[in-house]
Amino acid sequence: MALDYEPKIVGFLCNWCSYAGADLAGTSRTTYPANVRIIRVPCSGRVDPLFVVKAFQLGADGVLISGCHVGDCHYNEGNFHTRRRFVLLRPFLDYLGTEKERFRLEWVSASEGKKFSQLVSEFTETLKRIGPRKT
Amino acid sequence: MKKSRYAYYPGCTLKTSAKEYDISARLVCKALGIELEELKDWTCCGAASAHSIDQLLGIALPALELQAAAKLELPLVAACALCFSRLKFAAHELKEEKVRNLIGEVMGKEISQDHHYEVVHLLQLLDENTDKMKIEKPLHGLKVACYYGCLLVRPKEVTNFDDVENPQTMDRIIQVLGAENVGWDFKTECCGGSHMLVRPDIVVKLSHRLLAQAQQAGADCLAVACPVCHSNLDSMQKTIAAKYKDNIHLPVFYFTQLAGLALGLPPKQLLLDKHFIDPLPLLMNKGLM
Amino acid sequence: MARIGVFVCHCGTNIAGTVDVTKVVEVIKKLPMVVLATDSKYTCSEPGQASIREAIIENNLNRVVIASCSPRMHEATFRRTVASTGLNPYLLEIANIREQCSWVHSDDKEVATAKAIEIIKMAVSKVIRHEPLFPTQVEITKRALIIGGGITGIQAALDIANAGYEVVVVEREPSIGGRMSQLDKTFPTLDCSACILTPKMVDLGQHPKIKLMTYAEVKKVKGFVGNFEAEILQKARKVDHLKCTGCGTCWQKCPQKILSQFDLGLGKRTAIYIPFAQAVPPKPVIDVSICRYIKYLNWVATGQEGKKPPECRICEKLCPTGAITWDQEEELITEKFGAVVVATGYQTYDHSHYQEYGGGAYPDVISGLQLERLMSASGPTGGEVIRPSDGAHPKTVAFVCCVGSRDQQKGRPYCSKVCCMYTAKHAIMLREHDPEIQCYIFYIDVRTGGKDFEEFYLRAIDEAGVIYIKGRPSKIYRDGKKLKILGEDALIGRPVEIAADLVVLATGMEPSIGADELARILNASYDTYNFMVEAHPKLRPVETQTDGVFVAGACVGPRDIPECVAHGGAAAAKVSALFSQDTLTTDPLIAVVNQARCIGCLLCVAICPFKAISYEVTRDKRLIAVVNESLCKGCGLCMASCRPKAVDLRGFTNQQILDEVNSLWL
Amino acid sequence: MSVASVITPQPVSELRSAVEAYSRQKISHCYQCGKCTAGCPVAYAMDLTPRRVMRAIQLGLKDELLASRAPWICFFCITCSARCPREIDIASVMESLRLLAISEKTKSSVEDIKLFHRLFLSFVRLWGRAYELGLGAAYNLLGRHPLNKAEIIPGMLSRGKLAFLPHRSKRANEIRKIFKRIEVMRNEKIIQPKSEVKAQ
Repeated sequence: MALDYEPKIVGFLCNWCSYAGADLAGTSRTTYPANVRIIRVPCSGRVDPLFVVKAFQLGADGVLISGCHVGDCHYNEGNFHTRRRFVLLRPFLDYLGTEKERFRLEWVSASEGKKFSQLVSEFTETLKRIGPRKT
Repeated sequence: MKKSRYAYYPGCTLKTSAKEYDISARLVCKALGIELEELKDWTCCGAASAHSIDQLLGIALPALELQAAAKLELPLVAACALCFSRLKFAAHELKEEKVRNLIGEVMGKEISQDHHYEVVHLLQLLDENTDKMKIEKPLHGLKVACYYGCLLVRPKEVTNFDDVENPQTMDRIIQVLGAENVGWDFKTECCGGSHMLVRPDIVVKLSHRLLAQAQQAGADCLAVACPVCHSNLDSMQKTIAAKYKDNIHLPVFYFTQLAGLALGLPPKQLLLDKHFIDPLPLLMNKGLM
Repeated sequence: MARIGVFVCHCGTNIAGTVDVTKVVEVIKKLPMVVLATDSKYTCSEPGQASIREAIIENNLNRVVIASCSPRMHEATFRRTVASTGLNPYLLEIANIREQCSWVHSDDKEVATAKAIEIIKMAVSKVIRHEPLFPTQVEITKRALIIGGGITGIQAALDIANAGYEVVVVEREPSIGGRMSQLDKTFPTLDCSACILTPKMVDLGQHPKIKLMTYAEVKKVKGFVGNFEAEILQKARKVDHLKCTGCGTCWQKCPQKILSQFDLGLGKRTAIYIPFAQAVPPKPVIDVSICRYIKYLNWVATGQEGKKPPECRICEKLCPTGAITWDQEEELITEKFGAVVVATGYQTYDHSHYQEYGGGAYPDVISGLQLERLMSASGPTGGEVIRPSDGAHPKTVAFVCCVGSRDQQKGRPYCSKVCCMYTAKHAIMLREHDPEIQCYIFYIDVRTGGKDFEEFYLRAIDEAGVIYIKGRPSKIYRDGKKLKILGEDALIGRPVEIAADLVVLATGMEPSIGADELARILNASYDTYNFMVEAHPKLRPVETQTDGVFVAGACVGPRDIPECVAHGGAAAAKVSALFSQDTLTTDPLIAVVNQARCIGCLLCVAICPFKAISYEVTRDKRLIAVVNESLCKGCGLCMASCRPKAVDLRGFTNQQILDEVNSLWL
Repeated sequence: MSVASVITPQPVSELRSAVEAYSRQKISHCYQCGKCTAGCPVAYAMDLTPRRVMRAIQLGLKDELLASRAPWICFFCITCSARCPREIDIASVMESLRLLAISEKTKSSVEDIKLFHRLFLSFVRLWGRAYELGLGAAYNLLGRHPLNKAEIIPGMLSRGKLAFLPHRSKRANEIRKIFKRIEVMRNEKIIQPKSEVKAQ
């Protein structure tokens, strides 16, 4: 694979936990690969599987959905629905010929800036290892 | 689901020190039209030694009898509370595959999992059949302290018998017999159990507590459902009274003997003369004989 | 046609130090519909904002993108800036190129710059579809509903009323006062409970701003913060409280007696009664379940079967004001409220579940609350502590702590918090009643976390000579006139046996019966023991997840009097703050239903955590979902579940999010 | 245990895990309220009360426990388990300590109780049923308790409550096989005490 291959990750982050966590990564000046593009949504439960599929169709190398830890949802139960919904999505991605590793659902709280940067670095690494998507 | 036929496991003591329990149980069941089929060549359940020093033996011995009953496709009724407890424990353990395999190996034969072993105690059997009881000689005026002991009620999740602290099964029967069941607080406190031989001092202390409490509660006799309890409370009673220098004198009946009396069976047959504390005077002055 | 202005912030060197701002501006300029792209040193500074204002007006921009710090930082600020030019504040989008770009990619300018450009592209593609949004204003009904008239509810009611707002207090018993009115004295100060409580009860009863509804229950609550509507059931008192003067003739003369719940079965009350002497209101109700005349009326109604009850009517004959009204029936009253405070408190654990302690069958094994009644001067024995069984004066009293607390087996694993202290209190007070009384207290741990608590506990040992025995008893049994307690002294490691004249079980706290049902009525959450659940255990202790519904006191968890008073006050402060506004501004970033598309599957109704979606039937007889704008919090759960994509979220529409994704490959 | 000795708590101990495996109980659940001891009818005769036994397991005091009289004084009335507020089956814990003591062959101050159990079983092994008179005699003889319970023997005999000769079940040989197999399985280490029946 090309050494200069830079995967493109679309990240849907919930406004209350993960987006704030990503901000914290910034305020605490931790650096992580610039491969993720963050889209702010009120709740991880807002993310329609359609968005994910669309992103992959357009050529995203990875998609990340991140919300509050289960139980901490700002809207009480939003992330429960997220979890259920994307368990169902995975097999469908298989069917579309997208490797499981390219899709991740993670819980990052507003205080876990470090966790977020590690998450991105690690996800980027994985995607680099798998290499570009064969289309 | 009332049944009229049961596999019967008397247990060792009912053939020796608790003859009267065995005999009276059979007579009463006969009178109620309940058929007891004694397990052929039954062997000891191991209580209370097997499970104390050898876990496998503690399950294997009763398991033998469970299987025998299962072969007859009959629910198994036990008379002795210790046997009842061991059979219940074994049935409980055998629900687990791991256990079934081990015990299977010990017994040298496969133990199929589809048996659910139904084990009941004589008390439950009679309680279920009180409606069939034709009371010829109601035991009016007899004040009975029903003593259940430990192993019928505990542990609830295994024996699933009745309330652990304040059971009612025997009390119900006693009331049907026309006697008065006195309320007391030691229905399920221990009598000293199998320590009769190794620590008689303990048996004396605990049984005394029971007898004293029963007497205080106004009972003029006790009813029991276990040969060990009986021998502790009956055969040791003189020793106890002597040691504590109080005039405890409480005949101890097997509940089956009282049932027999009320059903009008001849006292002689019920072997009331086998007791250390002679119950006849009591029955006489209550006008029950 | 969108006319977009993009303003890139340097944030000093915070952004410009890493991101090549000039290059960014060059690229963004070329984007379609972008009529202006420029940069400034500090966009958030007054000059920075001024230049944005001018630019908007000069180029009559109708969309604005500001590339700067996180929207969580300055979105509100910049909305105001935009609004000040007359442009709708919701036509703004923030591109976060500081926290999520310059600060995390300081190691690679080129990459950072490239990323910044993409982030801004996303914002631009999103802002195009922004629409003018208008927050709606809802009126607030400045009227508070307090459920529960115990010390917590009383405190909350008085505080809100004194802030100048109307209050309705609903209490299901015939009098307010709650548990505290049953207590004799309070720890650790030993001041008389009634002496500090009754003045507050009277204040409440007479407060011009407070409407008191006793003998009533809340049956239904609908609506939302600022606009609740509650159905309250006023039970039939059979007494006209407008006429009644509370003279007391009726309950002194009523011939029908029954054990008094207020005295926990230790005393009697009549069929027409006030629960206790200092009751508020000081006016009686008729207990229709035992009243002789009511029985007679029922007898007549049911075809005169069985024995004829006496046609008593003594109360009616004696009442000087003719206040007895036999035909008074229960009625359902509907009232409007802006906020609700739940203060339903607790009840004590029923120790009859402890068969090993006699299962409630021994008259001389009583609960701590029963002892309070025995010690109370206004109690059934006039403050004389005697054995319920034979009226003898107990000399040896044993206390058992943690009855219905710290007991998994009994389904009550939590610590009830107050028992250690009230038991110490009881021991001290018993000594004061009779110096010859010797108290033994069986405990597992003595917990004295509170002001002057530890000192109080030591006082019980030093002054009242209490013997504390570490160990939970296993059995209590009758032995002659005595009660024997079997325990262990865990400190010496030996079994102990105590022969007592009276045993007091320190029963724990559990939520009042019906707490769970009330929570459901209010759409508030409750835990496995039916305690109410706070919005946040530390930071939002008196709020619930439902706006406008507050919780206070022991209905949330075991609490002592000072805590209940504090929480009552806290809830009152929250309510007053709410009422200090005339209207509520609702965030317009919420769900909207496209009625043409909705197929009425109502999945959204089921999924909405805030019960904000209901349904209605259109003229053409179709079921369609309808969003209640005041309840919707804009989480977006409904859209993700909506198959026909009929429901959408303002400010985060499906199309906008897809456009953001798209822009990454343009 | 020797009162004077200083103990070193062992948060993790083989003993503890063995007991937990045998009894399927979580020892850490015990919060030392003492209700077990309070209700135990024989606690007064124990060197370690049930609560202290639980504590000793928590601290991993193996030697004290295996030498202790308590597990042998316990006759499995199960009152402790029935009333434990933390729902621990203490009776099973006691039982596992007996089994451990046996498998570890440790001597305790109550060898005669073990003797009783062994004798009881050896008669069962022999005849397939218990043999009260023989048991009594043998126990008093070997345990050196001459005339123990002698007062009731005559009464028992006169009432025909003691059989002179043991009753032999026709299935005694089946029993004997079972005893044998267990021995074999133990010797061939097919079953380790610690991984025995109750072990999960």
